[in-house]
Amino acid sequence: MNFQTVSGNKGLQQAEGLIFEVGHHEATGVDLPAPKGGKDRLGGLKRKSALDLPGLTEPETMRHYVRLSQKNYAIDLGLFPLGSCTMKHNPRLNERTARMEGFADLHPLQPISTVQGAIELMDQLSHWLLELTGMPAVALSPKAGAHGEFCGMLAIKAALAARGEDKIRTRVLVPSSAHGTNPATAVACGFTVDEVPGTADGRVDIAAMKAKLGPDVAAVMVTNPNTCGLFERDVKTIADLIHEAGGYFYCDGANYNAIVGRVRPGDLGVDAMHINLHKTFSTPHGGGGPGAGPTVLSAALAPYAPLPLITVDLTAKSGRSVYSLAEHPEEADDDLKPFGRMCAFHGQMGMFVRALTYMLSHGSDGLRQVAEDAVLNANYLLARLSGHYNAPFGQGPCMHEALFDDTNFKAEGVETIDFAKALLDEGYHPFTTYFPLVVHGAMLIEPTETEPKRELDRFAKVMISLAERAKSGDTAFFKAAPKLAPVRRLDETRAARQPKLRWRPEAATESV
Amino acid sequence: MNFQTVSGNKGLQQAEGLIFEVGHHEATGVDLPAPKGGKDRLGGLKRKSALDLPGLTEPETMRHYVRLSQKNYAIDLGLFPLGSCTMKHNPRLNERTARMEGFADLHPLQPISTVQGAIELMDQLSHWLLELTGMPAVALSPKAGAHGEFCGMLAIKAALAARGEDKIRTRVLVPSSAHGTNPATAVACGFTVDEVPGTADGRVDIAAMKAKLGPDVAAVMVTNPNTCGLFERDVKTIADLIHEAGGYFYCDGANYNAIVGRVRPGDLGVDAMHINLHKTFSTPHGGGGPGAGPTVLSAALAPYAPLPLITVDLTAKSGRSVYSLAEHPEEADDDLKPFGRMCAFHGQMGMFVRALTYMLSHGSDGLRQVAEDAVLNANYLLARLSGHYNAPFGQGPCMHEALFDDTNFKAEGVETIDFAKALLDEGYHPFTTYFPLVVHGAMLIEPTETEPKRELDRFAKVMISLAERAKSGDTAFFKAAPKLAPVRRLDETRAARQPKLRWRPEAATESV
Amino acid sequence: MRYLPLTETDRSDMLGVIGVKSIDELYIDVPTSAVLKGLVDLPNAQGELEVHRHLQKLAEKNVPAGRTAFFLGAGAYRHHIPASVDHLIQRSEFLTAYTPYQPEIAQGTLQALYEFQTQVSMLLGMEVSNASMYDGSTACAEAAMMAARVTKRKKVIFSGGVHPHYLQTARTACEALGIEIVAAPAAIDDEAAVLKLLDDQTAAVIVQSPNVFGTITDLSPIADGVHARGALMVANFTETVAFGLIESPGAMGADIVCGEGQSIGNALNFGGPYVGLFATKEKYIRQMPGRVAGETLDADGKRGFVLTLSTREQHIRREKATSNICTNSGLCQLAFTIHMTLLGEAGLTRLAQLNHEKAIQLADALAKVKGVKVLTERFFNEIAIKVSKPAQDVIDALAAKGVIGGVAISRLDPKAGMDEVIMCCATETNTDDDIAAYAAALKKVLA
Amino acid sequence: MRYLPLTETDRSDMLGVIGVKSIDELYIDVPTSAVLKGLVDLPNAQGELEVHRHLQKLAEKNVPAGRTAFFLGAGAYRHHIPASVDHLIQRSEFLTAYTPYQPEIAQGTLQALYEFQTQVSMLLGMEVSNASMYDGSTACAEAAMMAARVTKRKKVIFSGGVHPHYLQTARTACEALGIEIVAAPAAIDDEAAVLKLLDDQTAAVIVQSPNVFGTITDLSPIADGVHARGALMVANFTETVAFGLIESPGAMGADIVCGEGQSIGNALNFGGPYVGLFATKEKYIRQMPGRVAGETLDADGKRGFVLTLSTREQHIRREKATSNICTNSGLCQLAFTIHMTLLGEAGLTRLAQLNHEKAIQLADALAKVKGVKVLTERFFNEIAIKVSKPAQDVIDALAAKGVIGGVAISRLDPKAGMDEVIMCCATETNTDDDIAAYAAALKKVLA
Ligand SMILES: Cc1ncc(COP(=O)(O)O)c(C=O)c1O
Ligand SMILES: Cc1ncc(COP(=O)(O)O)c(C=O)c1O
Repeated sequence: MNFQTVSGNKGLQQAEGLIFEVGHHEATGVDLPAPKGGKDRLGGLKRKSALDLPGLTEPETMRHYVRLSQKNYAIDLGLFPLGSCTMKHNPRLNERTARMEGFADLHPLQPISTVQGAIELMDQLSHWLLELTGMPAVALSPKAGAHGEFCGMLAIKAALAARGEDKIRTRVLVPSSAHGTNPATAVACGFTVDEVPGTADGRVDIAAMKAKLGPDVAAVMVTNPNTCGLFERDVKTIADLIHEAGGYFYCDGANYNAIVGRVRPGDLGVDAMHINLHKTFSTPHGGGGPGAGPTVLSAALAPYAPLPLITVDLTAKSGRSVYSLAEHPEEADDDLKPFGRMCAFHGQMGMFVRALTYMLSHGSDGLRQVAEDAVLNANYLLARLSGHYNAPFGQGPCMHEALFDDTNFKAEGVETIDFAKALLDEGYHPFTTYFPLVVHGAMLIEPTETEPKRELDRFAKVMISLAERAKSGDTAFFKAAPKLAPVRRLDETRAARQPKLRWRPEAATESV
Repeated sequence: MNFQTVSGNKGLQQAEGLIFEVGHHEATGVDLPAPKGGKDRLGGLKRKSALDLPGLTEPETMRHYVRLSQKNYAIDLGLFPLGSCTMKHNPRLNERTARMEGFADLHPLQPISTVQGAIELMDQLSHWLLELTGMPAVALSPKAGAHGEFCGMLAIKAALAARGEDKIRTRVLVPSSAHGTNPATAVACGFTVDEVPGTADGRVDIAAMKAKLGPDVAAVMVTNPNTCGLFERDVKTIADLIHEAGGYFYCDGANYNAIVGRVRPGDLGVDAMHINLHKTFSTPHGGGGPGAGPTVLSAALAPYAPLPLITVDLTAKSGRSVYSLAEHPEEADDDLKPFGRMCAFHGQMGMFVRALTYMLSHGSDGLRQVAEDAVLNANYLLARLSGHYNAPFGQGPCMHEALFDDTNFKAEGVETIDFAKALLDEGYHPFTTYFPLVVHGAMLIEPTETEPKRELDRFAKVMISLAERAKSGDTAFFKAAPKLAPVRRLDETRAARQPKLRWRPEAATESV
Repeated sequence: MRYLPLTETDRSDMLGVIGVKSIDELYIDVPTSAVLKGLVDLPNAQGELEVHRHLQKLAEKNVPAGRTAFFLGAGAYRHHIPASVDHLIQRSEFLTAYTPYQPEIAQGTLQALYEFQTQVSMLLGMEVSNASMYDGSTACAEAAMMAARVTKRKKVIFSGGVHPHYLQTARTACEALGIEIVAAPAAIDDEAAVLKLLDDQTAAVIVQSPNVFGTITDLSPIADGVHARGALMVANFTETVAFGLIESPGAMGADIVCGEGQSIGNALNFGGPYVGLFATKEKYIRQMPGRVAGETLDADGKRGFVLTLSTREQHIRREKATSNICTNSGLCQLAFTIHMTLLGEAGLTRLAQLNHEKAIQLADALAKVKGVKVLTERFFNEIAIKVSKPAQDVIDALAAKGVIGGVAISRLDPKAGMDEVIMCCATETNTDDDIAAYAAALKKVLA
Repeated sequence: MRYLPLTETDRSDMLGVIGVKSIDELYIDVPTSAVLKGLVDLPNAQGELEVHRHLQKLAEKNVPAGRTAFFLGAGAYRHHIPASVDHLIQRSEFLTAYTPYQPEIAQGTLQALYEFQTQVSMLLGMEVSNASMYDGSTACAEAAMMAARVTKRKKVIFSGGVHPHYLQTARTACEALGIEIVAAPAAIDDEAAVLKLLDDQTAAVIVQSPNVFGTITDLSPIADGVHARGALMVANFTETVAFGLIESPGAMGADIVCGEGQSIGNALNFGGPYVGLFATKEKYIRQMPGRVAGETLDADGKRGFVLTLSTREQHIRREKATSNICTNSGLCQLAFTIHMTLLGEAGLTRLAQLNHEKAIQLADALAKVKGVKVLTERFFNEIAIKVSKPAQDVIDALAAKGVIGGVAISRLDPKAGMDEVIMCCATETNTDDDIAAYAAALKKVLA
């Protein structure tokens, strides 16, 4: 079945070159009225040279991107068990509500009287987030998880400054299992990072943490449930310790999906936590974003929340609540000292609409069920696969994701990446590979709650058969994978060593 | 690369069973409030047994149909040169306008005052169709091409009845090259069909037609441009002859795309012609419909147009036109004698919106360009392929489609169907096979105007290479095709001999 | 033009390859007198923005159902359609595919068709279903014609509860074929009257339940009478959701079941496109109109689906075909299938219950209004009411108050002699407020 | 619940396989005191219809831009987006994919990214682009920080024409790192003022053109001055469409170009999600923030694309990363790419011309209104006007008349000392009627 076609297609799999190869700089898929052609007012700054941007008519554009799309895997095609990423189903109602004219066709700087529903929506979203997390304040504007971390850490910095300790407290404790954004964020805030080792059972080493506490510690950044898919049993101790030491507790909430509706971070002593709306609350990942990272804040940090702030006047003459936005420090209540602004405008409104739609759909009961089913699915895979893959932190229970590694296959030389690539042929997106870094050859499997048992069983069957195949010594099979994906294994080293980051006429290779 | 996966998937190509195999009768993807549960008023007719209808949650439903969709070819994936079907690009603006609340959320029986825009749209669509075709009247309600034929032939029957000749004139002349719907329609109207042979150059044999004329002839049904992709040179003679003989000229307008904006059927002596909005005016085929077949009528037939009729009162006090619908004979103008009703309500509104959107987008100039580019593309393929495939009616010019056959490959035993199946592997939807019936082993290629030259060139290259391969005697290659499609060649005989038209629990085969 | 990829250079290159000087030479076969010199007198091309505006303006001259208190049914029903349905049917691979003539690259469409046929069969209690008709009314006409073919008889009897548009459609189609249509007088609740019209020339009796007045009827006794005369029992319907709650026509003896599937998956769309459902018994499949998908095997023995039994169809049988239908309601059928898959038995049953409860609530609320009498006793989600003023006037007066209260029977059938009867419908989309608004408005209008 | 596939039977079977009795046992690690006993005090699950209604109600409390005569820009622009863009980005394969960590099954996303990077580079006249930032404002902050890294200096100078939100965002980010931000006073047309603030500690000068007052500036002389001091020239922008008509920042000497890409492919969305564009010179790529796609070969030697240069990024470099950004603006970037592909050079140029002409028309119409002075002389599609009353009051009064006339500078920067200045914008979406309506309303308001 492996013959070369003349067209370059393989049945329904369509070959497609770059737009620079198929397009044309005179072609366009947009018809516009002819300009009238009067004198311009560009002050002589009119462009002098051609851009060389190719265009395509609409039929060609459709075809180009439809063909490309079919080279992608997606949740809608199958299980996407990428640990730490919470690739759950994206309800289509959310796409519809986000496109309502009253949300999508709204400029962020319209007069406040014309955007009352938008601010009310932000207020409702805040209410849901605060009730769910048990926290007193939230900053909605961060644009993704890492931006939420930045927001939370800046709030901490502002609180320290208010105490006059920002120059003193410059060290942030970060467990070795943390996501890369945590240390990167701490540094972006001007802190230094001090790594806290983990225990043999995959949690923060409390003794080690204790030892690292001191008057120069600003905060600890702990992910909970953590990146090994485990709940930090001693989370309250962590909170108590850091508080006693005069620092703050930043919690990375990327894994909030495991506990939403069952456990409130506010009850655990957390001072700041970002929530990835694009994980727990299902706004689509879109091949890399956009996301949204609202950050909840404790009473200690609430006064420093960044601009804009939502204010509600319940006492208006009309009897209806009147919403407004404080966009400058002077517009905020006297007791508030916003540390600044995370971005232009008010945050990811498109994601707010989707997330609120999601929350209302599930409700309090449904969200709790989300957490429970997510945890159940992960533990089910942990149980099904444990005999076949090494679970570095034991048989569980885990939270929303199951962690394995490739130690069982050392002798055969089959590594995590090889399993990942073999899964491509089996029609699966692999688990997260080589993260968290504390586990050598980590395979982090997060099925999420939107997977039926049937799909988990099929995945387990495939995983088990791959383990057996690896054990049988068929290493070559793994190294040659993938064979059935749109391309064979790609040379990432070459890409990094000889970076080609854009198409250039002279560099054009043959259309594939 | 031809190994069996454990999952049944092949890379991105996902295996998927029937909903009856993957679903569950307790599962649902729709949440509804709980019924209150009072006494019913069903008079004891409540359902007694279970339906056994399986359900799926939304994530499973999405996945099921997304997976299935990827087993389809479509215009958006590539050239779809299915002759007689006019598979052109479907602009997405049309999908958007059709979904406007003011059209999609409108009940056909709403008070007329609340649907003024809808009737105005139908009136505008009529105006475009009448101006383009040069005809005085149009019936919008037919639901597809064949339904339009039915409408036109019923109008002819009504006109004959008005002349008292409907019992006498019962014979309809239909060229042998006609589409199957033509004879089927004539018979559905109670006529008998008399086949008119074609000439060696693929047109109606005028002498033969003349010989068949007589006092019992009701009409002639001629497709123009015809199903061989040729313009009926003698179309005016045909019209004159049938009119002189006291019959009517039904023109099958399925191929109107070749002449839209350049030639008006009204100038050719046509009495009735359906227009497939889902061909010429690009409403999407949707895997088999819905279509719309508005039928234009000459002055002779106009009085018999079916209900409902649009009426416009331009004299209203408001100064604005007031639109209404005559839904019963008594509501029609006195000089009109509607022959009846084609269907409930007013026709395919969703298609009307799309077609008008398409017309406005192209405009008079653009529609003419549509015809010219469609004809140019077809002639280009005719020229490119003529040395390699036999063109039974010579080197053209053709209209919007190029006709070939498989006579060149008789010796090698490679037939039209084999070329078709080989094209599947090359990533193309084949041409129309074995139609028109007058050409043995016909291959009818209609590229349409929305194909760029680049795609035609690649297709020609593939076609030529297949011709060479066939000539080289590699018949086995063709007989084994397709190899790269989602399934291998399907046994159609088996399907017809042992019909399995639905899933049944006992008949369930293994999920694939 | 944004949809036309050929450039001027392409065009002249291609003309060169063809060996002609201008496009006009390709139109050489057109009689010169018929070639338009200039452009047709219509506006020229416009951009998306302008066209969008044009359509938007037209759309805004209408009052969308959802912006009113809405109680209109009578053959088209306003149900909530999950967002995922429209998302899926807009996938390029479904939207821009043709009828699955090349089954190896149309398994998506074909498997969905097979699922549809099975769902429809299960729902209607029948053995087989076809792949859809244009809509309910044409399906009904086809049923009449099929019965005539099967029985070789030329008379079809319609009950007085069949939707008048359906009757008119069938009459138009059948009379052209010389099939006589006998229609019982319009009646709220007298489907059994057809038995009195039955004779040995009768090919079929067509009964609608729930009928156009909302009444549901036990078809079994009628079917027995019909079968005793060697005729076929045809059951028609317009509201598919009903079968989530009431007995299937198949279970009550129908030989052919036809009706409208719009309720499931398809928006109101001012009357079209909709999807006709058509189901029958296995023994009649060779007389069944329309396309049908069937299961088969591929060259490797793997299951696959194809269009089959095409020897019934126009493209093979031409003048001997069972129907002239070609393009049917593909995408609407897909929407039906997807929505039905989302519902499943559990969802459909609940949806039906909710509809029924809303209708009871509506009936009770309207019954309390002075000048209103509820005429329908056994119903699913539609009721006929008699009002104390001419129905059409009442409907218009209600519309002015933002209530679309139903349709006057006189609009559907001016000769029914029911000038004070309104058909109303309630679905899951109606709120308590809607119902209260209707009752209040009606009270004012009838005062 | 419609999104949760596990049935009760599944759940108990699975608990059995796991070997626990209840779900609670799986939460064993949570301190008991922190486990909620009951449900959080929020409403329970609702069906699609109810949720849709809830959101619809909120949406209707807003006045959509398209329902007004709309002249607001200042960092977000209302352009017409072809319907095909939204259709394509909603394809499951794009919408529901993650960041392309497994390149072999993400070639669709990756090739589109590579196309995007090339388009952005061409458009801005730069050598390379990254795969997008959150938005223009954060891109600008990242540019400041990158310049500090490249030059190892700790001062960044902003011109008085940079969007105040951008300045505030950059200030917040930079000050945390100890990078000093020096901002020239707000000025309609004085970007060159930055040269006076320049010193040898300066890492970068950030100039916006077109600036927040609409003024376009020749960057070349500024760039020369900046380079002479060993600092980097950063060019910022908020309206991508401008580059269809005006000289690219790259051609005028910019080292880093950052800005907002929303204009192309992305709706207003009340401020987000948008897409930050970020381009620089090849020699700085190792200091560039954010993801980047690159070309490579597969095991068969076939071209393919991967994310590359990840040693700059947080997931590899952690505390040494060039930025903490992880999730960026994938789908917005895709919308940009598709819209830009539809436009091509021909479409973009024409679009830009139209915008410019509309802005001239607006400027001329408003200039005729008594009490109005047009302040911006060289502009693309935005102008600052001075009015004879407080700007915010004027804006509010216009809104009451159905005209969204722009934004008061005082709203963006209360301390700018420009309380009577309004920023207005015209695009291809504005009709002649809109412009006339604005002028007429303004006349009344200022009377
Ligand atoms: C544990 C953890 N923290 C932080 C992040 C960063 O979130 P984002 O990608 O939204 O910036 C992620 C997401 O990848 C994560 O998994
Ligand atoms: C020549 C011709 N006539 C009639 C028809 C019937 O049109 P429809 O499929 O819309 O009923 C077709 C379409 O296939 C056709 O090609």
